Amino acid sequence: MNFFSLFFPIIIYGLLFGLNYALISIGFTLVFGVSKILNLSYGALYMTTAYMIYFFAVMNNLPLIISILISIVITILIGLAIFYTILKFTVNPMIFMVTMLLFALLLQYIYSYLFGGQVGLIIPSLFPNVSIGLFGVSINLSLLASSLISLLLIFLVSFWIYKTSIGRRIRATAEDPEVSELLGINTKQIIIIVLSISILLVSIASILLVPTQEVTPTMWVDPFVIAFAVSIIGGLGKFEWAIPAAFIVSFAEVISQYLIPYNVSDIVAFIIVILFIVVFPNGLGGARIES
Amino acid sequence: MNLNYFRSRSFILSILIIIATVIISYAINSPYFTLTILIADIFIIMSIGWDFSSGTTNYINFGISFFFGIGALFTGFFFYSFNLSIPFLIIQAFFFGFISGFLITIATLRVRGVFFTLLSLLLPLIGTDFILAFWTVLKMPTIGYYGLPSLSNSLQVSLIYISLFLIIIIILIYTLYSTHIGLILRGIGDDEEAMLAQGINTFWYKVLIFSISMGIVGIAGSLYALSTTFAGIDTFGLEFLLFPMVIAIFGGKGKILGAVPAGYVIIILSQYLQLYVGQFTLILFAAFAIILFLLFPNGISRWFK
Amino acid sequence: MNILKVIEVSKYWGGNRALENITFSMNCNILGIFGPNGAGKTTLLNIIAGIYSPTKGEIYYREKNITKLKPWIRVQLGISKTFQVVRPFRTMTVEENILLFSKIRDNSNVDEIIKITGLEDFRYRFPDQLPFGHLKKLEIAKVLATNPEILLLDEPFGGLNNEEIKDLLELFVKLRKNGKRLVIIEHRISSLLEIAEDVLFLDRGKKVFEGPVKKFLENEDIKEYYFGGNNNA
Amino acid sequence: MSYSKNTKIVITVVIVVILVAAITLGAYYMQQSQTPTKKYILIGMPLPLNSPIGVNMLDSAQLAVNQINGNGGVTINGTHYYLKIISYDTEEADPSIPVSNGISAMTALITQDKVNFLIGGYRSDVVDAELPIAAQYHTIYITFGADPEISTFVAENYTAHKYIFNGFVNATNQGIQYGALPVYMLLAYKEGLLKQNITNFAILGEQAAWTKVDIGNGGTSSPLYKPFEEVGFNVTYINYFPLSPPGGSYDSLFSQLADLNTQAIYILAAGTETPLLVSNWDSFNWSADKATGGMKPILMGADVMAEMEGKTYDYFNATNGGCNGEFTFGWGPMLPINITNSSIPFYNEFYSNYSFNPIFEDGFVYSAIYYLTQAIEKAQNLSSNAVIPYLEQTNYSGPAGLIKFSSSHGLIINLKPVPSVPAVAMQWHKDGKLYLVWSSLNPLTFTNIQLPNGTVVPKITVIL
Repeated sequence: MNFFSLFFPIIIYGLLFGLNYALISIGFTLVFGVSKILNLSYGALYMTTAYMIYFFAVMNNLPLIISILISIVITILIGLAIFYTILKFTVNPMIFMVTMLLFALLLQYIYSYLFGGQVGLIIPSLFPNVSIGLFGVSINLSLLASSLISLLLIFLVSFWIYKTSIGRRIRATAEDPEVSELLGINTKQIIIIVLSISILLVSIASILLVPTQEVTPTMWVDPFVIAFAVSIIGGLGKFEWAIPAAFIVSFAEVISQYLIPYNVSDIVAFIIVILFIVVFPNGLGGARIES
Repeated sequence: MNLNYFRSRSFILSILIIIATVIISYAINSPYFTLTILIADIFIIMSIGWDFSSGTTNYINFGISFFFGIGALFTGFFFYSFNLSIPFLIIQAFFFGFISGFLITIATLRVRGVFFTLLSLLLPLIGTDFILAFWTVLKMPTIGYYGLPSLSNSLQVSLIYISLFLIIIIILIYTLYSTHIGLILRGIGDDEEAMLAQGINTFWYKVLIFSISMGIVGIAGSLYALSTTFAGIDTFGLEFLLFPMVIAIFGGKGKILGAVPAGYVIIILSQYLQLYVGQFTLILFAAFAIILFLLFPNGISRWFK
Repeated sequence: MNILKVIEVSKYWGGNRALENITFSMNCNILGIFGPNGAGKTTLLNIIAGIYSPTKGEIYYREKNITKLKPWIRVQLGISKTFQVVRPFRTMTVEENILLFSKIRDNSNVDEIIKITGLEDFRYRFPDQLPFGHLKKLEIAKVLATNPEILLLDEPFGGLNNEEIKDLLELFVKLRKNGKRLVIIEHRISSLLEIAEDVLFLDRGKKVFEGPVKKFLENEDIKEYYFGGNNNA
Repeated sequence: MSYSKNTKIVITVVIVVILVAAITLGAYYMQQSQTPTKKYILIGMPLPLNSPIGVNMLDSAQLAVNQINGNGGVTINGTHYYLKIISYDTEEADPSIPVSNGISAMTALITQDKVNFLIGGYRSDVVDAELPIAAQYHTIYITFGADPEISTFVAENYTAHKYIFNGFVNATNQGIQYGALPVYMLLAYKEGLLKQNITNFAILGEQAAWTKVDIGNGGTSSPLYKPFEEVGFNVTYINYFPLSPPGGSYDSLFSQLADLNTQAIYILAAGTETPLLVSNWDSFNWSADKATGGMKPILMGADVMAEMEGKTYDYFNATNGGCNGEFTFGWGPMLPINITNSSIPFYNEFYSNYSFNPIFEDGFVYSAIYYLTQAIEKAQNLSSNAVIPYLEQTNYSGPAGLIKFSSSHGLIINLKPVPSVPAVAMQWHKDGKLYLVWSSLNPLTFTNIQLPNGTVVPKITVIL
């Protein structure tokens, strides 16, 4: 296995998977950056969109576009419903986090009960599940499309945050909620808007990435670990730090896949996270997280 | 060393309940009931371990199924490599639970509470991948060790051993609670900031109690492996986080011994529901846990102070 | 040798100047720090105790620079502070509140502390069952448990009636006799004048006066400030 | 938002009442269905019912039970007994599900439902945890784990563990049969009978006990490496495939194999992860790596999910048609082939009842019901101790082949003169159907092989 012949695959797959990891993680980092809420049911919403598309497009064979739109709306409603039910009863961060995780587990058990256990279901894709050859490397069209869309979404979200009036209010809330409240910003409303956008982003990630994978009741774990790892490495500060962090994880995984005989690619994300915590506890984004 | 802990109502009541369940299981003489009580005891040990650290210090530890897995897998590893006898297997489980708890809390407790929780949730998810990657190096026959020695070939005798372990652990925690360290732990749960400002560096105390807690959870893992004669990646499953945490909260967060009655109620309900409604039990359980956390964040059992 | 030296300490909170290069040294037993609300008294105390770090300036305790030390290390050296708003441990009895801090600087005698602070008959009660005056005494008892050399007391008389204030003054005199040194912040000057040896007067973050009580009473602008205008002594 | 004290108490009481009512109702219902007028022999079946594998095994057992009950059931000392299956979902197909589920299932079946015999088990670690329980309660347990440990468990302590029988081919003698297919396929290609030439071979296995016997620690040290090398293959890559690969796609793994100019990939997987692997194999652009003139490698091997074409689960659309061209390998009449004269009737009956083809274990489960009933009839007694001697003398020619037990209750497999339990290979064609391609009954002939360009080669015989 000479290294030169692997040069292109590592670069291309590193970039491809990196952008897809960024797509999965932006929503998570955005919500925490603004509201310090750790959306532990984030992975479950990713799974919900997939099951909704399966229910509408495959079981009731509605046209794909319509099922996608319905699924996005349903996922946002479920996401906000979870958020509101918890908020109605408690503001204690511990109970908040535990209950969000419980909702993720509840959704897992419900889907496992309704759609049958560990059998991988397939949902239709917007893009053909075919690969083209480029620089001697096979690139799957739908993965390529999703990484380009991810790039587009990153620009859209940064434009929205940094160039629009609502963006300023979001940054103010993230900076200091109390002060922004005094300046007349309705921080509660801002948090709802940011939460809805983050659920929309995770739904889009699910729509683009799940068709090349399988829909199972435990599929929420992998995107959740990625979003977690990338956000911690990014420092949970400004959301755009999640992008370099995503590339660090994807390149490390691909390189370890090629060079290390054992299947270590799964643990790579975690090892990097621990390294970042010990070496630069504030992560790339510099959000002061020193206790 | 004030001894009024040992005279407190909750201590006596818990010991009586544990002994009662053993006697009832003799009376009913249905192996399924005995197995249920045995599983309940293991989960109670875990929720005591969880509550002792997360309950008192409010640092939520989502990673206990990782340490449960460590206890179970090291039991398997030491049995396969060194053929240790059962007492040593359990002692090593406490030891490795303690060490891994120590190392991980040192690395993560420096960061803010919310990150401690965040990272602790990653542990079990990564523990599974770690085993899947290095199972051949760890000389595992399959993705886990099977054919482990069982505590005893009769279920009833195994239940007695495990109940004894549960009582020993309760006594261990109560002795610790009645020492100066116990006072500091309660202080951390009460107002850690005031302690830091007025002279006590709480960091090492937190590391100590998390290590002890994870040692206790390690013991539960080892007992689980020795009762099912198998130690594999299933011990990292989220069920081994969900059940102990709900038992601890249902029993009253921070009131360690609330877990004893709560544990028996919850495990008996779920094991028997499992017979009739099968998989639906988990949905019922998750829904029950959500209602519990939202309506009664500090648990329901009033009689345990 | 001055027990405590503060050299050119300033503290800026994002634009607002809480303290402006304060320098003073303490070599008496009881130092009173006076000044209107918002003068920076509590900020100065917290900087000495290590809760806040100064924007610039240094603090010496027994000629040792302690500016960078964490609060709990300063307590181990002998500087302990009470909270302005009492923060007892509600899940513990009075005795346990004191016991908690009794092992930091060689075990202090809990019974003696309880006797000195007059909390005998509340020993096994919980803080919620204590009258406010006794909560203030518990705050002091907790600090005494760390066996400190210097006690930093933040408005110990706040919210007390005259009867309770008299009790505390007797307690402070007893502590001085036992060799403790006290730094007391108060904006009700009259009660402290009887026992304070030296005075530090702050106004809007700046040092206005430093010196013995006698000179403080004769000082013109202090008199004008306090006794000329509204006499709220 | 705090609720007053008494509303909290009321809510708890309501929750507890509902739960208790649910249990008592359930218990009453269970009690009702158990004391019917007829006399029943209860067969407990702990199975992974949350996956098509378990559902298939239950269906084949039910088929045998219905047939036996159809012609009168079993008469013991003059009284008529009918067979009745009580199944229990251990969810064991998913490796992350706790083993304690299997143990609870066994204990419940034996002590709550009072079953007379046990048939079932799939995942090797769950089965190994269940064996001591069956032995402890002296109940016969015919299991279908592929792990050789099952017969060592019996051999170690025969008097205590004699209740355990392994009704399926264990991993070691599976290995012998697995080697057969690629060797004969190589001969077919070497003779130029099939266009594509294969010498570079990659072997990917899931992580389980039965694959560890073949793949070991991976790389040149693994047990399968030397035999394939000796026969003339060049094993380019041999390792376990990751469950969650980088970027959630196997493309990076396949680009590694393409770079090694791999011409055939041999999978060993019984779990539920292969559909993703196979659809990635199909969507991957194998000719991208010009340097090695990349050609799409043949995909073959023991892939349990690839054997299912049916109502509850259809592999073809689970891989978006990706499995076209994949050879899958197994036992038992997964397609109509007369291994014994009862194979084709079993296949037809199974297909007409459940409208999908049986998988590799179904022939064995179906036979198990039959030879267990024969043993009961010979013993004229329902106690396991009485039935065991007769069960040991089983010599049953079932749809999957001739079933005989060794002294340690493992399945005796003999290859000469004719394989007692022949292996079978099938290929997925473009039309979404599974076609029989090869069987170890006559290993030198291949039938209806579809080449990558779509043409079907009806019959080829390799001349040695």
